[in-house]
Amino acid sequence: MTPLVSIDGLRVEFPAVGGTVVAVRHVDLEIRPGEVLCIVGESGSGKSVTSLALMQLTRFSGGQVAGGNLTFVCRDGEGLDLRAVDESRMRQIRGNEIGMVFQEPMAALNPAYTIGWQLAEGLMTHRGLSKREARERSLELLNRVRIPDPERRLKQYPHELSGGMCQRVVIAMALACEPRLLIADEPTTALDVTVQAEILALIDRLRRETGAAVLLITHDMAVVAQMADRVAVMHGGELVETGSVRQIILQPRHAYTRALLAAVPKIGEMARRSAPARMKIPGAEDRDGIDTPLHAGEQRILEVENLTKRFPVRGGLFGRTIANVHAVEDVTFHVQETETLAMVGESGSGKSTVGRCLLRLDDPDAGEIRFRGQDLVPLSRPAMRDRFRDLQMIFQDPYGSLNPQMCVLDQIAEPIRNYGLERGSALEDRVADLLDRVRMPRQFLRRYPSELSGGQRQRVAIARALAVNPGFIVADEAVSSLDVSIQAQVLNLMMDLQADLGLSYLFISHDMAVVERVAHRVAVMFRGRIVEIGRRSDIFEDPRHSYTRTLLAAVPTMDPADRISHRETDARVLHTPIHPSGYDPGPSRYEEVSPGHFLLQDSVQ
Amino acid sequence: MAYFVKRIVNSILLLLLTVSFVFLAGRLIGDPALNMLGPGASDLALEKLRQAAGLNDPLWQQYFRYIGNLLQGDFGVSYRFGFSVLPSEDLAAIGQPVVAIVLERLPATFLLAAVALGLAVPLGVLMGVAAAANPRSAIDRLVSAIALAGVSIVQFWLGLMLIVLFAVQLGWLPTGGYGDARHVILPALTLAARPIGRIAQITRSAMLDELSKPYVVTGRAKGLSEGRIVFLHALRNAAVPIITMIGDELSALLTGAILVEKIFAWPGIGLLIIDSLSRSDLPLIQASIAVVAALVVLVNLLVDLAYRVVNPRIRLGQGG
Amino acid sequence: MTKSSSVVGTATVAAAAAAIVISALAVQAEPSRGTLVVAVNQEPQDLAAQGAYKEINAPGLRNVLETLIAVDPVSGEFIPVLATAWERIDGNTLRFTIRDGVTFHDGTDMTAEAVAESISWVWSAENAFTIQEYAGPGEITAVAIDDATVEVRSSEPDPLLEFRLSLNGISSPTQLAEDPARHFDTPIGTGPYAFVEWQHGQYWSATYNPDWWGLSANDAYGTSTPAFSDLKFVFRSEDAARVAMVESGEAQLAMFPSADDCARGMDAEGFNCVTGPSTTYLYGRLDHSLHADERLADPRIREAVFSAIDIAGIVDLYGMASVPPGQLGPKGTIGFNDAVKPYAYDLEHAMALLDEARADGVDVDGLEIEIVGRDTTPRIKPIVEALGAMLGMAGIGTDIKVQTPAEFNPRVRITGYSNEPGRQMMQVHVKQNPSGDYGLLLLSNYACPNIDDPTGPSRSSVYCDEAFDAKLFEALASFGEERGERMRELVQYVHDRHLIVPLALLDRGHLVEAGLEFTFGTDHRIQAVYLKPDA
Amino acid sequence: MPADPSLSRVGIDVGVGLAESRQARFSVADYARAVVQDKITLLAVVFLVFLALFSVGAEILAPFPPTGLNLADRMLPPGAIGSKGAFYLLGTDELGRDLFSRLIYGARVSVSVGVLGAVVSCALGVTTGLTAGYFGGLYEDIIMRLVDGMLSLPSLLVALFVLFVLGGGYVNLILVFSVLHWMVFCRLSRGLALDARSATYVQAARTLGASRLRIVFRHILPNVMAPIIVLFTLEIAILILSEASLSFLGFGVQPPDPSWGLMIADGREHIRSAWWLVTFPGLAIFLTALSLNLVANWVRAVTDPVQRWRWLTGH
Repeated sequence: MTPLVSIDGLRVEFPAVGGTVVAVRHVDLEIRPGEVLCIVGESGSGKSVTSLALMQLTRFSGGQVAGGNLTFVCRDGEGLDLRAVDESRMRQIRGNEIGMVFQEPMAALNPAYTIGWQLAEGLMTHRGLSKREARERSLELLNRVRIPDPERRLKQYPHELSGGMCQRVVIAMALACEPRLLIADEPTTALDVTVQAEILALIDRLRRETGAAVLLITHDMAVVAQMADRVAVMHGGELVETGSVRQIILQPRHAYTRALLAAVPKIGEMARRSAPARMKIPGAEDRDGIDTPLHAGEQRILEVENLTKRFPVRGGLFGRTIANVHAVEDVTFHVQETETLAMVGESGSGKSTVGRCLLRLDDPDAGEIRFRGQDLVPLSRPAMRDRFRDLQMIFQDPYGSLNPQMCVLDQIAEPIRNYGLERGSALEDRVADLLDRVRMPRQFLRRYPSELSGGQRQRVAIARALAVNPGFIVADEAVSSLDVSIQAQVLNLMMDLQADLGLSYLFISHDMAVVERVAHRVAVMFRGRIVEIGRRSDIFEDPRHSYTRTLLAAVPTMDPADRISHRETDARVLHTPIHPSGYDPGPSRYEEVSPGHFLLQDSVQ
Repeated sequence: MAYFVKRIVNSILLLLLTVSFVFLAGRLIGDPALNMLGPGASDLALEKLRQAAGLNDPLWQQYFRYIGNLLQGDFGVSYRFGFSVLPSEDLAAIGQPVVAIVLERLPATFLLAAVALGLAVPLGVLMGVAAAANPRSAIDRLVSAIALAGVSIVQFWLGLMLIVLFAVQLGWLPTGGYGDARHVILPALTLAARPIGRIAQITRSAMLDELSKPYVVTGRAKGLSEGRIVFLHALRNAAVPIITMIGDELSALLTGAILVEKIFAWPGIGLLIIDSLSRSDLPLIQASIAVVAALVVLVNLLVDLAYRVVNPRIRLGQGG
Repeated sequence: MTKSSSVVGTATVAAAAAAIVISALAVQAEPSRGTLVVAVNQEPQDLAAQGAYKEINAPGLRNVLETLIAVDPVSGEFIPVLATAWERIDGNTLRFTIRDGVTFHDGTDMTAEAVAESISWVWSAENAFTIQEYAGPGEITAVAIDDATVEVRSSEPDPLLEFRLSLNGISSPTQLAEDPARHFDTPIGTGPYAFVEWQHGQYWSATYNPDWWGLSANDAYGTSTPAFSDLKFVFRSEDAARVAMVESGEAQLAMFPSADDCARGMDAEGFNCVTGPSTTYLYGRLDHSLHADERLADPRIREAVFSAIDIAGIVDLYGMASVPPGQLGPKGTIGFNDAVKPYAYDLEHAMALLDEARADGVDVDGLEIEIVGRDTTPRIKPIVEALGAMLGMAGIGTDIKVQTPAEFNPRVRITGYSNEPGRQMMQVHVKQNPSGDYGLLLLSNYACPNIDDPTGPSRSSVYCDEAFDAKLFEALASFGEERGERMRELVQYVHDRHLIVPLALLDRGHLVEAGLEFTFGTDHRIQAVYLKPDA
Repeated sequence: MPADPSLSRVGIDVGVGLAESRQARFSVADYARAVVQDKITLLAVVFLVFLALFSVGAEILAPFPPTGLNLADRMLPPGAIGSKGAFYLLGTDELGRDLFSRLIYGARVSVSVGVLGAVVSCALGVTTGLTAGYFGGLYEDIIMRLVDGMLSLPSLLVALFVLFVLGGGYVNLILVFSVLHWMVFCRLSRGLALDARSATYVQAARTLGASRLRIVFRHILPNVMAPIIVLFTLEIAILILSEASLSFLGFGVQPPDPSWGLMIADGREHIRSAWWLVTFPGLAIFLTALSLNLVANWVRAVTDPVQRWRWLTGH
């Protein structure tokens, strides 16, 4: 079979401060008709640039295809050298013969125009359809990507749709002219895991229906395992390995591929283990006494009772509160000493708000937060400041949580100075000690955040949180923006610190696989409530709540045999937890299904 | 809607405050009657003017009377005819109502502002778009240079130079005054220089911003032409900052007209303000400042309204 | 004419054509030219008959409103206008014979009653019009004695009554009766041009009056019959704008160009600059003893200050001016003193005087004389700056200011400067002295002002001298040669006391389109009948 | 971590790479090199440096005194030799004063009005804006109501009126400018503080025990300096232009202080016979405003992550 696309010796260059940077070099790839080729790699590996080069889109961002051949076989069977065709011919190919789907579905749509307008636009450009024909075809397309209520959607603006819905629209747009190749660049990275499963299944289904080839770009090995026919692994702008999906997943040849696979936590690995366990990182040194993570203590360090947080929605003639977002609704849990309680749920489930309420970054509307026996809710700002010496937080975004204008020394010294704990050389010594603890070289003291990688930044953030010797740390999606290899290292560090310092964690995460690794106990949140809470084994091996089950089922597995194809592809309309003001949703009532394993009684929902 | 009710109430309060400020501050500059009549005036004349204008009453009485009249649309009468002339105690019978004087001048200023803006908006937007679509090209450099010159130039200086060049040396256009279309050209050009520059600058930067957004890549990936992407997609989204800027510039035009009207003897409200200041004609000063302030406030309101038309997010009442 | 004139020309022709059509019905002498456009330096405050005296108030108003008698621009004599003859009955009374067959622009006849009514109204103390600044010692009233005679009386003997009656225009009494407010912006007179409209901020205009009495009278004033079909007085406060209008052919006449522009006009092809002396003086008035810093009463310091001023330099700087004859009236004014010479510029003398005062313990170095001008005065800024620099060279400290009328005016009046004790101020003013007599001038500039009754004409004087005042009031009541003698003495008296330094006698200039001949007197009024187009 | 940090600055590899590029820090040397590479900005900077030098050292650098009288040398054209052999680079004015020297002294007046006005309004606006944005509540409400109100007034007109009442002059001018321009800084910094309030590093600072004022001035302020500097630079230019306009109308700086606007106003009546009197002060204002705008543009470009790479790479 002749390949649809042949890439041969691709080299892409970008101008940079001191000359040019080669973003991609020596890349040879081919895509055959109807197949799914996955390019997998971590950020900066050049995987996106490769696809942009194929579309001849790099030129718009200053990049230049400096070498190699890009051949694409058109619908009429003619093999085109894409580097040689002019821009107007290229426009006939883009959107018509090659469709493209992007990472941020919301941003990929023009916020100023309706969905219908944007769908029709491509059709009218390439197919010369009339307005009415284009509308009919748009409707058909929306039906095809399983968007509920498509008539209405046509008149809606992107911001009125959810992210998953937007991605379906983008896919519909990409497929509008029945392209022979669909490029999907991290199409599900920005989406919740359950939505990710739907979208991936949809892409797979559409591929089968239309016969289009798919070039799927992702960083997620599990996605690869479920979607790909063939896989190309990229690293540092170069292709390190290509092969069939079975070969790459089961018998990776290149060391980088192997490392990548090892760093991915695989759900189910922890079955029948009572305590958390470190990740195994090939090539990295193993620490002594590693596999003795702590068992949870008896003392309760934190008790949260009936926590409720609502955010007002204003509107009407005088800007009164007309409704409330019930972000956190009657949540009760506790954390024991030296224990990790993981709080899982999808975006909007309220898990982060719980964390923020604990530190009073948001003020709860009701409930009690007893920390070492003292209720934090009524505390004044200065009194709360005192509590921060024992209660710290690690934030999700390592790029945002460090003050860009402060060097590492000042970052870590900030709390020490604020509480007047040390000064002068003693302060510097203490900071240096902390740096040692998070395994960062001391020469980093004078560096600024921009000179650090994501993982290094998160280490600094951890060191900073440790500076006041807290007993409890809220880790809000602390590793989710890191590449998998880095994520594994940081997770191990956190577990080591827990063991060494006797820390308790509230570990907030959306990633079930990571949670399975680190948690003693797990609380599952859905629409503001904890729907199920229990020991890790209870949740992962005996999930009782339907949502917990959906969540677990949506997690892609690393088994190439477990293809996505059989999944449900219809979009579910998410009900946002917005209720008119005055609405009382009632208390959460639980049933204890086994000791310590509580299940929300659904009647409440 | 609620937002607009609030805005309008705020605006009215603001105008009331402004008028009060002007009224009270106006009293700081000494005896209004003397200011009007000049040092040569006899005390009898001064006294008559004070009587007729109610200047002998306690200040608070004058203030409340003024505000009361003002709420009925009566800004008082200009001292202009009142001063040489007081056959009766009734100033209103002689003086010209200042509202009439101000309204008489408005069309000229509107005409000037409209022509200047009509020149500046399309030109500025086109220049900015051309520059943003071809970053760092010769076109970009040229546009940036023109825009920078426009915002850096001293308006009245430009006016003087234009008069010398086009009216005197070349004799193509009249030196000033109000008349046929040819009279508008030089003052409008003078007035438009800065808005052209500012609109070009803001358009360029807003367009650069928009053109680097993912939906533009989507558009390109859809195979749309650059023209369509630039004008239909990006420009529509860049419209909000551009409209803000246009609103700002329109307000600035209304006050910038003071200098331009003076230099070109353009009988608009700006010239009226300068005249009334130099004559210390307080009622006229108060009325013209109030009217210009009201116009500027109105422009701001309209700009706000325009946002909502352009940006569907704000239209749904989520912004603000 | 420059290139752009063609379009203006077309418009003018069109307007002229229209005017011809209108006036063709009652032709006597058709105007040969179209619209005369005059660029004037400021918009009138009003166009009322009482304001006809002020050239600055209403340039061109005398084309519409006429006076009983006028000053001939060439001879300086009184000439008949609406009065064909007049005689003095006594010190208080003048009797005028009214011209027959004159009608106002509203069609009503100019009867003796109409004239009397108009005069009484304008000069009524009750009305308190600004013309009161030229009012004499008594109140002026007028009565019609018969159909052709009007008698004007002053309640006190008034040697200058003729002069005063050359100041006010005669306007339609019908208008005064029916719509007095319109009196101020819609003049209805008897002149060769009838008022048309006043576009505020732009211009006011008038159109040829085919019924003007002067067309048939053999003693009509002026050097020509009205040659223009319409008049348009365009307001341009910017000097450069007025000049540019003449240069580009938009206007035929521009008032008061700068000296530079006038000089250029002499060489230019399309236009000329016509200049001539005026009765307008630039002068400095130095605070004396009244509410002033006591050092200023020291005659040595006063003389030093005046000696430090290079009057010729100021004149040169002002341009279009001449060195004034040491006093505030031109030669020929009653009371003019030939013996009085301009204060001599002598820097060494000034410094010597200061040293002398210093030696006597006067704190000369602590002086800081405030030199202040009003920003409405033309070219005031370089003048005060130059004065400051000149005094500075003599070692006298100065502080120069150009103030708005709002700041400046109160400081000029007795009530204002009594609030500034210890003041050291030299006010720089421009003022006209059109009366041909020193009386008003001495009274308003040197007589002691009374703070309790600041209504007197001397309310802006800074000088108080009982002896002087006594002599002045004697002089004011005298007539004839005796009057002149007394005035001359007083002029010398104030000169020796270094109270006011005349800085320049201004020439006034006009840019005039080539081919247009313009005759004007010291009053510089722009009247179409003094314009002769030779085309 | 991206394989190549400079690539991520390009912002091509979406996600982590872009986030990182937004914080990429440039050394002083990078900026210096960028200035030198950008010839036009370099020229602007050199011009401003000279301007500052002249303003400060006018007494030493100006060949003649700015005031005084020299009637022998009136209205000499540029390059003329005066009666006593003095050389007048840019000619003389109607009092025979050297135009070049007056321009130098005028720079002191015009530039210092602009700079001082901008400094005072910036200090006022940034303090109120940052605290309003971060503290929120009633305080913010009051401040922002005031700001919105004052911003919707025609500022030139209000300035004109206030100066008409107070009288012109150097100090009054600066006062009026400060009162009428602080809102611009306030609105900007309040917006920046609002953004920063939800920024993670500020939330982090809270949990690290920093006081509210420390958060505002130690954490937020350094991170929002770039747009403030840009606005500050632009405001200087705007104030210099406003000063010229007001002085031209007679409501600004009073004689004998030689401000540039006043010099244009003075020279206006000689515009035809002595073109240099109007042309040079006008050019001086133009070039100063131009340079400030250029520098502001440059600062904006190099501190904006999206524009920066273009600017610095010269692409």
